[in-house]
Amino acid sequence: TVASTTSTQNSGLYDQILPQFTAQTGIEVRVVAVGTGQAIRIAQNGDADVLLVHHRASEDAFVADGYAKQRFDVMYNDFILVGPKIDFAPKSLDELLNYFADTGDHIFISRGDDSGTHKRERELWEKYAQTMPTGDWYREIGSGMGATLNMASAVNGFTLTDRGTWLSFGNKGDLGIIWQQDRDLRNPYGVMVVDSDRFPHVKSELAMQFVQWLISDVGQTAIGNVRVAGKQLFCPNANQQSEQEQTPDDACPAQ
Amino acid sequence: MDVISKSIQLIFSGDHDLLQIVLLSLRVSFTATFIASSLAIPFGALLTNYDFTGKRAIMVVASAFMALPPVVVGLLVYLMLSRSGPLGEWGLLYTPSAMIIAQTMLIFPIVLVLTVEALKPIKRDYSHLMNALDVPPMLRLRTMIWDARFAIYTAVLAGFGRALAEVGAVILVGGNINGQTRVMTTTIALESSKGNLELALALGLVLILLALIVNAAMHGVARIGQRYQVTRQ
Amino acid sequence: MDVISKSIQLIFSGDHDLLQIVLLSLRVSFTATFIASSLAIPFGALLTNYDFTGKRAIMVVASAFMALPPVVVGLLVYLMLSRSGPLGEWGLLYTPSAMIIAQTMLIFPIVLVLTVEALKPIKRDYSHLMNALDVPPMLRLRTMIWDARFAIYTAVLAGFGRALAEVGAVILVGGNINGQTRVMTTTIALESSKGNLELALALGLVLILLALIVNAAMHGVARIGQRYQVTRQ
Amino acid sequence: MTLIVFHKTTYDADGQSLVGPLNITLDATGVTALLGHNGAGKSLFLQLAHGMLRPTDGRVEIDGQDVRETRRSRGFIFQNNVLMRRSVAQNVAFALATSNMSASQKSERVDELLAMVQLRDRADQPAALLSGGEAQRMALARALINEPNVVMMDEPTSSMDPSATAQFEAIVTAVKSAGVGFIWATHDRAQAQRCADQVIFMEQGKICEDSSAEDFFRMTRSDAAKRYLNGEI
Amino acid sequence: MTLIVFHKTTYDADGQSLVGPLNITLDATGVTALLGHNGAGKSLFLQLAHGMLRPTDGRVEIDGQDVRETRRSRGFIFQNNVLMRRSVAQNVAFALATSNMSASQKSERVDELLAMVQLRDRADQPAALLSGGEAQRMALARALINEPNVVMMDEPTSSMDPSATAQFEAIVTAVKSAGVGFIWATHDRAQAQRCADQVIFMEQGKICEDSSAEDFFRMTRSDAAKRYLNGEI
Ligand SMILES: Nc1ncnc2c1ncn2[C@@H]1O[C@H](COP(=O)(O)OP(=O)(O)OP(=O)(O)O)[C@@H](O)[C@H]1O
Ligand SMILES: Nc1ncnc2c1ncn2[C@@H]1O[C@H](COP(=O)(O)OP(=O)(O)OP(=O)(O)O)[C@@H](O)[C@H]1O
Ligand SMILES: [Mg+2]
Ligand SMILES: [Mg+2]
Repeated sequence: TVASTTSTQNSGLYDQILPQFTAQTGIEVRVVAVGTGQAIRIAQNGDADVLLVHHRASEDAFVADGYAKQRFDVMYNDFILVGPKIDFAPKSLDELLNYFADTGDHIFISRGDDSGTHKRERELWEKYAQTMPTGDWYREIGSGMGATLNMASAVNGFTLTDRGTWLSFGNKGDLGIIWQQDRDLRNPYGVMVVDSDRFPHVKSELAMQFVQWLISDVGQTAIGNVRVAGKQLFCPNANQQSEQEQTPDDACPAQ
Repeated sequence: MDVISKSIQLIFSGDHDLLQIVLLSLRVSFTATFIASSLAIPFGALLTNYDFTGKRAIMVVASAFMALPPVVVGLLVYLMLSRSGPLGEWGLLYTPSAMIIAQTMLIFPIVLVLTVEALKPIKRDYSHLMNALDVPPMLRLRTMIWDARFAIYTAVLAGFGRALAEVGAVILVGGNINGQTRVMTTTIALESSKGNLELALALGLVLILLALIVNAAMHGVARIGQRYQVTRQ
Repeated sequence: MDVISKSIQLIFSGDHDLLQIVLLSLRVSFTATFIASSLAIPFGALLTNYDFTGKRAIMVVASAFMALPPVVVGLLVYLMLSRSGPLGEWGLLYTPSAMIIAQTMLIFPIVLVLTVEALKPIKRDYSHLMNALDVPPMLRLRTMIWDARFAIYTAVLAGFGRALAEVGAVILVGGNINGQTRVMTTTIALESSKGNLELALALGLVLILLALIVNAAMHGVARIGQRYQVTRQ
Repeated sequence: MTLIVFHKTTYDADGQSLVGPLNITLDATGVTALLGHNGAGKSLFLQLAHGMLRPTDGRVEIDGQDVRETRRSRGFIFQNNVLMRRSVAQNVAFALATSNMSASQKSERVDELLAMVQLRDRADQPAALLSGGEAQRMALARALINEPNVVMMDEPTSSMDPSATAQFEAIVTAVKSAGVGFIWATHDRAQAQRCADQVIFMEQGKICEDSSAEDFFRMTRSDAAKRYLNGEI
Repeated sequence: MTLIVFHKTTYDADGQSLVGPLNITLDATGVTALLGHNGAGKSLFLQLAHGMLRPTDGRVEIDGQDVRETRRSRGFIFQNNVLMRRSVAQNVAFALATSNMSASQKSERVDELLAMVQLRDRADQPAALLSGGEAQRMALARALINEPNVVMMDEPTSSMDPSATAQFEAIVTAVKSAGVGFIWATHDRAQAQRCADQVIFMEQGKICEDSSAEDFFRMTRSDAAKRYLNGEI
């Protein structure tokens, strides 16, 4: 059993790579896609064998607390800022966010659910606007990525989303990408095998096999080949030394 | 247990946010139950009293609609009220009104079907007298509803329970916006998705306590005037 | 409309995945309804027939529990069945069995409350005869349940509708695992979160169609033997 | 003179002819006793003549108007008393619901009639608790309260004690002299002899005899009626 | 000889004493007529004597045993007939539910009793459709099918035609000679004179007279009974 965030499932990642894995190894993988917090909690309860999420701090804490022996990089994609067309042409993310905060004319929808995406959004506000936004234009909705995009589409609002969910999202309405390919918008996923010393029933061997496959060349290629509407969703990065070394310019996915 | 102490703590914290959420939950579910009942009870009485072709079909459809998933109702209302939808101009999406509309649609079939069932015994007992006195339709419906009110309470409570418990519809059309459309169930869903399972459970406990109070009050009300609902041999 | 044609297409596509999902939905909800009814109907008959202190309290609690949110039930069952929970060793989490357990808990109070209501008229009519004949308890319950079965059908259908429609509990304890615990409602929720609103609605239409078939069948069954349920003056 | 005319009137159920075809004209003035064996169709006949039962075929007219249109101007006492789940006074008052009296006039009139049938001190009790004879007295009050011009009575004194019966007969005689007609099914031959001006005798859904009371008891024509009066089968 | 003993037996409702306190011993052998005004408490008395009604205070014994323990050995005919929502045959057969006859024996016995009350050709009809007198005949079959040793009958012939009444009386007389006792509430003084060996007269919940039929009708002692027999109030 893999506990994972909804974003990976919504983007169709598993539908495309799991059949390959199962065909090669005969191992069946069951994915439970839930919010980041819940996914971690499920894994902490020993109800999953593998945890695949995208919030580095939580992941490191998971390892530090002894729930997993090791964390592996698997892939990354990036966050993007989507919304309706506006007259304003920002030169930087800093400028854009401050424009939102200053005018208060544009609805910005925050997931408000402590998910990886939400945490990243908060970090951005803190970094550029030095404070968390308040006011009617800033809506904290406490929902998943899909629901957030549905709301943005319904009210012509702006929101931060991961590219995978965005590409496979079917209700875009008037929304388009407003800002992308920013160093600050990188979204790395990590994978961990739940420690079988802690939960003897965890199928750690099979789980390890799965993780090994994911970071193997075959798996990485499979991940790199995941496509929605002809576009690549995820960039495999298991073999890179450190993500910091990557630059926005060799941005992947390619547009 | 941890959950219980947490819920007690929650209740007595007098937390302003929690209070607001609780009040909105009650307001939305009460209003939806009120509207759905105001429509479904008279309609159910009509169905009970008049036979026509297609009546059976209506009953089958209504009872099938008890299985209407909240998410589907939510989607329907969303598409209606969304900017590009037919009623988009009203600007109701992501307001408590939208939540009320969705819940009303959701529980209408439930209250309807259960009202029809609740009225059957009274029809059995009363229809001959009504026929003999040639009671005009409106009075007939009113009389039957009034004298079967103790059975109808259950129909209304079932509808209210469904409204208070559901999350799929309100989250879609309300959006779970902090301070605006956040209700008990959406908060529970949110906390559980954050992995705060104990907090979610504690909120669930608070919700059930709320339902308990409402139900106890209704049962209390139902005692009044029940002395005429006796039988003897 | 787009949605309707899409749903028709879905139905006639004979898609294997869809079929599997539909069958699992039916299996889980049927089984949960069956178990909940098997417990709630006799228990409801007991409650109808015997007066004891605390009975009113039980009824109030049961009717409040109609407002139990699926998410809360799901959480409870999750914590029970989780590996770190008391029943973790059974390994039932993320299996259809877990979904059945959660739905059973969810609809038990509904079937119970509605059964008690359904039995009231028959108690009115029969209790004196039962007392005169000193009918033993088991036979008394059986007789009343049997002769009120047409009213009890409605209680069961309401429970079934709730089970078929809910998503919060099954998604928590089933996990919406593709090919294993994915049911209609979780698929609808998934598609709607992917923004495939039309597909979600079409699936909703399929679900309602399913409910329609089940309800029509039940109403058909309910016609059998109804000729003795007449009255005259 | 009030004429009730049956035009090819029949009442069938389950393809069985229970009453008719009837093609007769009755004078509803005075007291008409309706005699006949159990199951002869007396109750059905009374309901057809009153207008509360819709004939399967044909029609019934009173003074040129369809009886179904003019039901409110007639009273009815059921063989199986219909007791609303209300107080005795409210049961009687319900027959006034369609009148345009003021509330105080209504309650005065109810009081008056309850006094007449000696139930004034029971006015606030639940009607369901009355004894058999008391309930029949209440039924008389209900049948007369609207100042009907014809009253159909289906064995109205079957549960009354001798003195209540005597009073009942006295009331009927008094009301009759005010011009009200009665059609009165009874199995009490002596009662018919005491009170009736005319007699109708039914057998197997048909009218066998229709004559003045004097003639009927002096020289019964049909064999069926003769056997009935002799207590034969 | 079968003795029914009332020990300080009372029946109250709403703080009102309706029957008793009774402190008498009755001989249930033969036919005991129970006479009294409407509302005197005859029906309640019969139910207490049978055991189906639990006294508010005191107890009733038959041959040294509490009547509530031995109900199955007695029959009962209700003043307001209880018609189960079943066929005529099933209604009668239900009284055999606790007997340990074989199914074929049971159906034979039902057949026999339906023949006795001339309802054999109605066996498969819904009991609810029977006419008043037919239903009372069915009630006799139900009361006798279990071969009771005492039968309480509450105005069992009130809706019967003269010939059915005559047959009823003949059946009772025949069964009585087989040693079965009857306590029989009736308002038909002639019937009591024809059939009764003993008479009990009730007034306001108390037994006023308890004597042989001969004595009662020849030299009525209490004023109340005298007035009753004279048709006075
Ligand atoms: N809806 C019905 N379907 C079938 N049979 C019916 C229906 N209604 C009445 N009957 C039958 O029709 C016959 C006439 O019924 P009705 O009640 O008119 O008799 P009645 O003359 O009033 O008898 P009683 O003196 O016993 O009251 C009865 O045998 C009864 O069983
Ligand atoms: N549960 C009750 N609560 C209050 N009053 C009751 C109750 N049951 C019976 N009564 C009253 O008790 C009195 C006696 O009732 P009961 O039925 O025994 O009279 P009865 O002698 O059988 O009269 P009838 O000849 O009219 O059948 C009646 O006045 C009735 O209204
Ligand atoms: Mg009749
Ligand atoms: Mg009585």
